[in-house]
Amino acid sequence: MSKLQNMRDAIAANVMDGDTLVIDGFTHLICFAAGHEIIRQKRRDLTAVRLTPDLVYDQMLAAGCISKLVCSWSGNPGVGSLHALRRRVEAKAEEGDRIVLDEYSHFGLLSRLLAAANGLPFWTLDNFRGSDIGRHNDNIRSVICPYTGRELATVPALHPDVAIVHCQRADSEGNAQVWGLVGSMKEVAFASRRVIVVAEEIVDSELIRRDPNRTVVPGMVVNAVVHEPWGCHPSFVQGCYDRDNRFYVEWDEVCRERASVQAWLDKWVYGVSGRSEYLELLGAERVDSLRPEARLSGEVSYGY
Amino acid sequence: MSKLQNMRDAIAANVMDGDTLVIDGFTHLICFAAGHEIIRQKRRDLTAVRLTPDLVYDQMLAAGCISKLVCSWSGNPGVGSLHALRRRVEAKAEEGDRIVLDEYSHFGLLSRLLAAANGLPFWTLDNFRGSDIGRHNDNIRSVICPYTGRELATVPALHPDVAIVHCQRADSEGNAQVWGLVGSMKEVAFASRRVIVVAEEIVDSELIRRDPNRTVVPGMVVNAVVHEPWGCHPSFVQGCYDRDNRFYVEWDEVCRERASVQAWLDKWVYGVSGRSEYLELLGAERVDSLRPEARLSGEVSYGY
Amino acid sequence: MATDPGVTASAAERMAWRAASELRDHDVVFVGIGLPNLACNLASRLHAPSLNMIYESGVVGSRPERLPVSIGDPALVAGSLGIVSQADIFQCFLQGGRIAVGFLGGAQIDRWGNINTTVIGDYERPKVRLPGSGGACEIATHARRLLIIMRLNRRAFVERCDYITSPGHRVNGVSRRELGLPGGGPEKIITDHGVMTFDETGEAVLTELYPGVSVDDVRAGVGWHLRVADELKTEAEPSAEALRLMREELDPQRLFLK
Amino acid sequence: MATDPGVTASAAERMAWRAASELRDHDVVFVGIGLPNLACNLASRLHAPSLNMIYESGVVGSRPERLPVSIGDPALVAGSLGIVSQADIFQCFLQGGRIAVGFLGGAQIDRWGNINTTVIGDYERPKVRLPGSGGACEIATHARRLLIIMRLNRRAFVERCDYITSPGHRVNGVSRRELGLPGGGPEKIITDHGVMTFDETGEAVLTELYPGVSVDDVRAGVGWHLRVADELKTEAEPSAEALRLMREELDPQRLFLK
Repeated sequence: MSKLQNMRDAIAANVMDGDTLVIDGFTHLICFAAGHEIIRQKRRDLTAVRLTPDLVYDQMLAAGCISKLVCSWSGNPGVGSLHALRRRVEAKAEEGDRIVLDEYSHFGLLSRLLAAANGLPFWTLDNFRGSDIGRHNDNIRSVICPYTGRELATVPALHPDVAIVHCQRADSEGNAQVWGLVGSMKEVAFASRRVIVVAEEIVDSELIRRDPNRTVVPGMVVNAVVHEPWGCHPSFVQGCYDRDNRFYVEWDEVCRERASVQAWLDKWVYGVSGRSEYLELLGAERVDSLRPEARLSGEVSYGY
Repeated sequence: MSKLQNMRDAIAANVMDGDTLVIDGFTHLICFAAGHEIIRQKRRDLTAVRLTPDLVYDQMLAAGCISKLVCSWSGNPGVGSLHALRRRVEAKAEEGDRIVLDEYSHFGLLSRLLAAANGLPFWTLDNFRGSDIGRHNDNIRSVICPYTGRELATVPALHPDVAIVHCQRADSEGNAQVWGLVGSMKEVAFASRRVIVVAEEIVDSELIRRDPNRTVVPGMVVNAVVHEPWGCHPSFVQGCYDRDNRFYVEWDEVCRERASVQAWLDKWVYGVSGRSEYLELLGAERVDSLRPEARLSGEVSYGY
Repeated sequence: MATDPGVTASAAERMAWRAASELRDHDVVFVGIGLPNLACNLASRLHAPSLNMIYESGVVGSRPERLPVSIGDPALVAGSLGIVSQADIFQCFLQGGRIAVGFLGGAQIDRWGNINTTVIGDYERPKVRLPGSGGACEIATHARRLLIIMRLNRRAFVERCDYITSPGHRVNGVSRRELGLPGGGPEKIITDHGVMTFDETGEAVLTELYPGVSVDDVRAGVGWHLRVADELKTEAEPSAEALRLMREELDPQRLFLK
Repeated sequence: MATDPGVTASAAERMAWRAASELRDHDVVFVGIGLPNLACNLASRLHAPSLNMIYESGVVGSRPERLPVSIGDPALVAGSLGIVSQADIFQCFLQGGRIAVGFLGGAQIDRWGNINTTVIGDYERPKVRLPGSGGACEIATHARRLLIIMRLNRRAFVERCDYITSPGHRVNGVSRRELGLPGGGPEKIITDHGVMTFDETGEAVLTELYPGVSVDDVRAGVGWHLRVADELKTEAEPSAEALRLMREELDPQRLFLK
């Protein structure tokens, strides 16, 4: 049964005002196209979950979609700050602007998703001793090991309403295959109530079946499948396109002022109907500069 | 730095009397060659850990290597009983014959390895309510969830002294790649103090680097690498050889009497110096009947 | 002890067919070797083409070209939709509540659907040592629906199990809900003479007989006083197509349909 | 505030080189972007050819063909020895005690090696919001040896951190051992003027000066009364080969060696 939809319909059907949302990806496979469509559809009051909010959440924050952020590292990786986010958090922020931050370390937030994905109400980790992270977050508690008597930290399961995960290829039922960094994609998909798989390429199930070890998210947990080539720009997709580092550097300027962010959103998000118009605006030369040469994996045999 | 050794040296250096040992593999990738070498080297008083003891532990039990078994399903898969094991457990066993059984469900025993691999003193699972498994095993205890108040089961970490894992290919430093069933290989390797990787094929590191997502055990946790083609017969290796089902059926007869087991060990274990002589004894026709046709995975690109 | 339950279908064929009829399209099913595997493959050919079959060994979406002789058969792996680790099988799929239907059998079962696959006799000094739980305890704990397939026999359908490996609806008087078990528990016991369901107290009740079988035939194979429903259904014979599929395509060598 | 720390090596080059000299062959190192990445790659070229480099993003045994600009750079992935999930990075590698050496920096550090990368000012109403922990808290918790790389500055080397993101040797008077922290804690603070180690109480002590730097130069950049060892080592200049490698091969565009 095909679950193929276009991005607009998939977001409209699966992302609701007030939802807890994850757009997954750790530097790799961050689906900016989904974030932009959520902005265009004017979703409000989202609780946005990501280890690293990255530019995509900075843009969604600036556009007014997000009222609460669950995260563990909020910066522009390799460049500096996310200023739209900082404007909403720092002391000089106006009262109506302030957002709620539910903050962990990477391991702490990942553990919340691990608990949910694995069907437990909490997860145990040996962390947070001596750190102020737990002093400012009531979700960080502890249990006593029944064997050693040691006290260990716990975090509660986090079940997002909807997860958006991007992959190199999927079939129309949502069996998603990934190579390169896998991050926490599997955990995010299993933790969430609804899952949108976005793929650079939609392939026949027979291709998926030729190499089943590459499947990271099985179709049975997937609600919608979107074909969106270049959906991760300026993030990257191994084998498909490189990270557009120039964009990350330029965002450092753009995000410093509300006006420049608004102008950017007007041009690149509101001013286009979707990813294909975005790519036209980006221009063939810039797009071509990010195309890789092939570095082939070689084949293995599943014979028996 | 090459860690290549032959099987004899790798076992001599890494498997000691009294050790807690895992020969890993769930139906797939069970290294019978290592079990046979341990029998030949007359190791004693081993605590042998496996979810499914399988024929390899039945043989080691019969040969007197094992004094304690940690397991969760002890049968001849698809055939029936492991009689050498039953003779050591059932009421009619003589006192000197009895072995200690430390018994869980699959999920319970796997959780002991998960705790060890992940660096926690215990693991939490929602299991054993209403079952007698926990009534007969003091290692199964409980914690209270700090968020919901629910009581959940726990098991303590299990750190084997030595693990033997089999793979399709590895480089000389022990970076091991696997496809098909992966079972609990990663967990077993990370849980254990010493790791022996046995490979159907030793390849150049450059081949490993062409497809890094296939690496299941990184070389940095590996102590010895053994090149042992057909080391899993009568178990199977996807892409290399099929399960020899006839052997499993025949073992059902062999294992019913001490004398027939002894005769089998004399011929197939003590009577050969290692795997190549074992294969000669098995005969080219039988070996050839297990060779597969290729079913190629296709390639992907890691370009950027 | 009983009349032949059907002129065309063998007992094993009838059980496989009856189990298949319990499966719905798109169900996520935890498949075991033998009759459960035949039931699932039969259902997917007859009325559930999108059945999601998961094997304990870590195979998702299998499409085997030969009858698997073990849950880890390489024929299950090649051409499947995905391979996951055993940690994922037990944590993400089972404990995560993703399994709609599980199958179990056993050496002993009691009226509450508790199952013993561990020992006959005393645990420390067993008369017969059985394989143990494997994944059975967690399947009984977490599957939303549990189907039990067992042949009737007074040594198997017992007043009290020597050991409870896998919990059913009531253990030592305490209900499944009071124990806090997340899955739905046993839904049906599919036997070679008829089918039992469970009443609101969690006790097995005979609700269905195969053609030509009497209540006494069933009671002869049950070691407790079996409750019988007021109205007993009689199931139709398996269709000719179902029999053909089982005999010619799914198990032509009669490995499991003995 | 200080004399030039060396005529040939820049401050950044010296820090990277000094950090590299702490790494031993076969060490399993948790690598961060910037100076730690340069230090590790320099060490692997100079004296630690079998250094095992692990990145938080999940890359094991990387051999990048260009300087990575992020820990998830695709150049780190292609040609690496293995890719693991983030769950494995934090659980199997860090919590499992497999990481011999970790690197951290931060906006503030105190005499006990506690580090702040979260906020300047009050947590609820911060004057400056910093990125937060990322993996820093767990690196500080679990790495067997922790190397800190920071430039001296009184606003950074403070009497008391506004917020402790990553614990050092002593927090509010309680020692690392009493807190039950498994890793070894900070071993050295490598600055742009010299190196501090930690005494048995867990307090930072200046033990090493770079050529041409005085104790007063260092104290000018430290906001507490810094303890100074009786005998101060003076490190040699980085070798010509080390400088060539950094400038021509590892960071020819001076992205991090500004």
